[in-house]
Amino acid sequence: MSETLETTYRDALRDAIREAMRADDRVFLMGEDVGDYGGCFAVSLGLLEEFGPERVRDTPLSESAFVGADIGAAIGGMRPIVEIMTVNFSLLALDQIMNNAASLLHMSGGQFNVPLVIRMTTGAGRQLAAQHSHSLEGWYAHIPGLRVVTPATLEDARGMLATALRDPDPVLMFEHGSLYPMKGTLATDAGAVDIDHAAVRRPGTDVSLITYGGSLGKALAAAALLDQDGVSADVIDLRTLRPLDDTAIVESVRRTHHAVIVDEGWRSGGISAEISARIMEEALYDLDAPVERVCTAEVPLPYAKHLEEAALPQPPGIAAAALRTLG
Amino acid sequence: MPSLGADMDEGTLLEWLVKPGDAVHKGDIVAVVDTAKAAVEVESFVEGVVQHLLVEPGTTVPVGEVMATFGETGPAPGGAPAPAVVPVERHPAPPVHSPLVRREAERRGVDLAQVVGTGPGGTITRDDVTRAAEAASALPTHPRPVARPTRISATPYARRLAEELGVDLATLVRSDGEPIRAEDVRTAASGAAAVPPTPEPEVAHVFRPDAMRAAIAALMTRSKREIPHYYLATTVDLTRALDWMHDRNRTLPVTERLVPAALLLKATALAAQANPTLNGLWIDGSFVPSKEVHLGIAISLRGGGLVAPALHDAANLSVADLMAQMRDLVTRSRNGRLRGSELSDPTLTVTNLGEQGVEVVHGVIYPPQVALVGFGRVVERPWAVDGLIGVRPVTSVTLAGDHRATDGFTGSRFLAAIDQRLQQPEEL
Amino acid sequence: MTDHTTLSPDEARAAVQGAIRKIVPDADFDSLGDDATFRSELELDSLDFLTFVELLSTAPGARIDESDYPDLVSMATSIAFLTRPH
Amino acid sequence: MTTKPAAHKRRATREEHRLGLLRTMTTIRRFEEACVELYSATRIRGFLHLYVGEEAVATGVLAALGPDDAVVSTYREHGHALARGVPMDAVMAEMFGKQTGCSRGRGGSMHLFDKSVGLIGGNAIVGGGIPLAVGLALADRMQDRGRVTACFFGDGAAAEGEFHESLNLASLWRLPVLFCCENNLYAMGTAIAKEHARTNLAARASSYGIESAAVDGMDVLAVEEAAREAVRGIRAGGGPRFLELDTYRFRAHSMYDSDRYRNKAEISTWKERDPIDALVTALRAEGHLTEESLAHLESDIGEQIARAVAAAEAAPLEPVEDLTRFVCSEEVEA
Repeated sequence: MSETLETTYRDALRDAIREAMRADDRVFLMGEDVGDYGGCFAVSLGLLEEFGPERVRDTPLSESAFVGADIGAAIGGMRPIVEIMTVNFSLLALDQIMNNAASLLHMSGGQFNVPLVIRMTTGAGRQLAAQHSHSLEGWYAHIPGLRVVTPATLEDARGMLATALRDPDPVLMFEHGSLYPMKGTLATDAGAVDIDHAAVRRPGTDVSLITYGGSLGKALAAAALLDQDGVSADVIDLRTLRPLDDTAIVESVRRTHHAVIVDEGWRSGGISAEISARIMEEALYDLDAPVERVCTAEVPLPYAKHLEEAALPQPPGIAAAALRTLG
Repeated sequence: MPSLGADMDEGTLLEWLVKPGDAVHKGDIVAVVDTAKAAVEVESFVEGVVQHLLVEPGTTVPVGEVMATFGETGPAPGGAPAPAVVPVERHPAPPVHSPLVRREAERRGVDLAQVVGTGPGGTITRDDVTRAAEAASALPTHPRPVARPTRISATPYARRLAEELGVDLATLVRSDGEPIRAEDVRTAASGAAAVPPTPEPEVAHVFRPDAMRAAIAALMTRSKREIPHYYLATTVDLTRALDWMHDRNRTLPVTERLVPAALLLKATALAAQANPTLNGLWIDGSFVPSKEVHLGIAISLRGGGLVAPALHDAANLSVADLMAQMRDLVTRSRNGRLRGSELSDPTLTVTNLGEQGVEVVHGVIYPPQVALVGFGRVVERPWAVDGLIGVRPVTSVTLAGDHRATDGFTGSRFLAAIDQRLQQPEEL
Repeated sequence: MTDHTTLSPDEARAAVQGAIRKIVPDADFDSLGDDATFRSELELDSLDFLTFVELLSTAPGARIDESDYPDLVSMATSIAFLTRPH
Repeated sequence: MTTKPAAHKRRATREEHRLGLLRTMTTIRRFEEACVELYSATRIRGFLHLYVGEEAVATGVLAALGPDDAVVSTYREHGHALARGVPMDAVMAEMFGKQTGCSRGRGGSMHLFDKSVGLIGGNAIVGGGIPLAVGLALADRMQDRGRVTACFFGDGAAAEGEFHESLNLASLWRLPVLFCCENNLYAMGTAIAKEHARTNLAARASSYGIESAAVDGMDVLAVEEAAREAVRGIRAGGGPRFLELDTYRFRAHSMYDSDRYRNKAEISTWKERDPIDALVTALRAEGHLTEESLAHLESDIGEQIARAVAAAEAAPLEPVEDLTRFVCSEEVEA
């Protein structure tokens, strides 16, 4: 057995970046306040000191320009890691992400791939109000040409980056803001993990709770509540929203015949709708109840704590939805 | 007519800027065309002299149509005009019908290929479809298809399961309007002996009272709707049987003692074996006899509801074994741990409502079985034997028979056989 | 019937309640009353009754024959039977 | 094409070089005229934006680049592609949406790509290519390559945020980018005076600390000279340079455009400054071009275009089964 160490999600991310930069000169980190400040969420703390300003680049507040520049740098032979402070700011770079990063390979008939990793903080739950609480990973998962990953565990925080950097095409990594302080143990030799498959985080037989990212913990809490009612929940961590691991989703539904999708994104047109549709397409005859979705209320996220909590998926609501599917 | 945009199919000539005899150079503007988006100047791609202008201003022509001809010199009257533009590849466009028209045509059984359109550009309108449908109905036609039965509301998994377990969903429609769920199907499979199921391990069947009520309702409704029942009854003297049983029980520990039901069941199984036309299933309009007698035992569940799992091959069990298996079956029924085969195998069901005090039971057959045997309460009655009247323990035995499968004669022979067996308890 | 130590009324009541509860877990003895007939009030069938007898037989000193069954129809009669010197 | 720099060859004489520029500009002009005709005949579809009138810009700037340099362009990029040396057959086949097209039929007129000559696209989002060029330059800097990236965009793009963000970033990091603003006075149908508070675009670039110049974009020699000077400065490590190339498109914005926002007199005035005519006149005056050699040049180009059209017509279509190729890379990097 390998040794383990006490760490946090934040430190695991930093270790992953450090390891990647040590291993490959082409890898560099770029974004707003990644250098002197140490990263808005302190992920890159100390990296400037180790790698210097050429490879840990503070940028102007120009999301479109620096994301576009990283796309260019990727085409030019580098392996950039871009940090976009929060998902809402990524909207300022949406043109570059969608029209260039996602499209160039196809548009050029296969000539220009974009080996780029864009990291950003996503999600609500910290009373940051309407402009800093989005969960737009489902939006990005709409776009062909991108891979969208959502590390929800320490292993994934530590291991997804290395695999993403090996991907010849753009990978968007969404880190839920509530996870950074998450503590736990990790093998000292933890490293690259696959970014193709979903994971069963808790096996069960009665109902599938399908989720990812910051909602995984809530789904597991809901599973514990359901356990008290004698209901056994199968908790699926999607891990990658594009491409979706249809097989894992369908296999779970075939086991349980009841499905609840938990997504911090909004319900209308969200990734939850996509997952639900795929269940209809591939496992309809295994469903013994309509699929339930537990999503964020259709409001811009409010500041007040009680309102924000009411707007977001919570374990009791998830458990209630699971019980509804069971009739 | 040149194409001036990817979505341009036709254009309207606004004016000619040249006339026959004019010399035209490549790139000269020769006409102005309205593309529906804007008035656009049309340039010539050829050098030459205008011979014929073929399109009048104000006319709308499709892209690719020749609008004018050019020659080396002036117009040559009667000469064959040469096309002025590069011929445009035009495939005959497949007729485009609106979704409304297509749906209407489908609904009315109209073949759109046979309909002449009166809409813009010859498109088919809904009125065209209506007219075509009316014209067709004026002719002798095939009978209209029979209306489809009302759709049954069931979950997809319940549908699949119903197919696998051979359960007719129509019998399970719930009175509360909720869709039929997998559990309802399993419950029904437990009540209705259906086609042989796939082998199944012992599984937990959580019987929900409301679902079970609905399942029973559906099944019994189906029975009364489909099965022409006939009813027979006889009274059987149980003196010998009970004496024999008490004698036997006296020497045995409680766990091995018999109850009267064991004797009644055994007698019934043996009688059924001797009267095979009552033991089996009515499938697709004919009777399919069963070699073994799998006695369905109606067991009431605490909290309501009823299941009738099979006591397999009851005729070949010793009374002691039958007793033991019956106890096991009842216990497992009430714990919800029946095997799939037990839920689906019965070939003849026995109801023993007498246990709850009633004297006579007129039962309802479990489709697709063809008979149901009922035992009433054991009561003491004055009874004449060999010319003397005594008080004897008796029970009323009834038979509900499916008149499609058997007649009363068979039924009465069967009841007589039960009586006979109970008079020779040591043979049971 | 061998002479064994008989049960006290409380012990007998506890034994009967324990046995019945194994068959009818939600039996409510308070509302049932000591004179209520088990078989009709608790919907015991012959097999349940056999189980009841079987459970009571395991109580100390209780050997119950078929002929004793009529003595076990209610709480009152059962207690009387079980506390009676054998 | 002829202007793909070839330093290893015998250095062309001044006359030969100028004749080469003429050939390039004329090729672009005739190619696009053929495209108009093919579009009218529905052989070419989608949007078609023509460069007619602006040929001196692409021709002059690209004459100043080396073979390893990179080019990022716009949706009006036939001229850049041809001047950079993308084979005409591949460009024409792309217009036809054929498998032999330089983007395998997936790009069309607006998205011509050719890795072999460093053309990183035809970008159809106004201003969208500018950050990309900055990034290419960043990669070159970080890997100590002496490459220059030429980035073309129009006056319309100068109003986009990406323009300002990118100029700031390139200047801040002293990156080797040659910003080439093709100022043809109209952002589609909106005149420059109606879209820019200050119409002196070179001055605007200067405000970011970028050395800038405004050049007559109708004079290919002036363009080339300015570009050479700028490229020299960039290669010397002086950071980005900015050229405002004043030019004019003789035709409408795109095929469907009725050109109602410009008056004919304005167009005629600019046509008098036709860059091809100007160079022809100069070469004739110097005695380097005769009627015969010009006719020969024209027929040469005409034949080349005819061959390209025939090849495009005959070329296979990309199989529909390959529709979803190139969404993700087919080979994962070792």
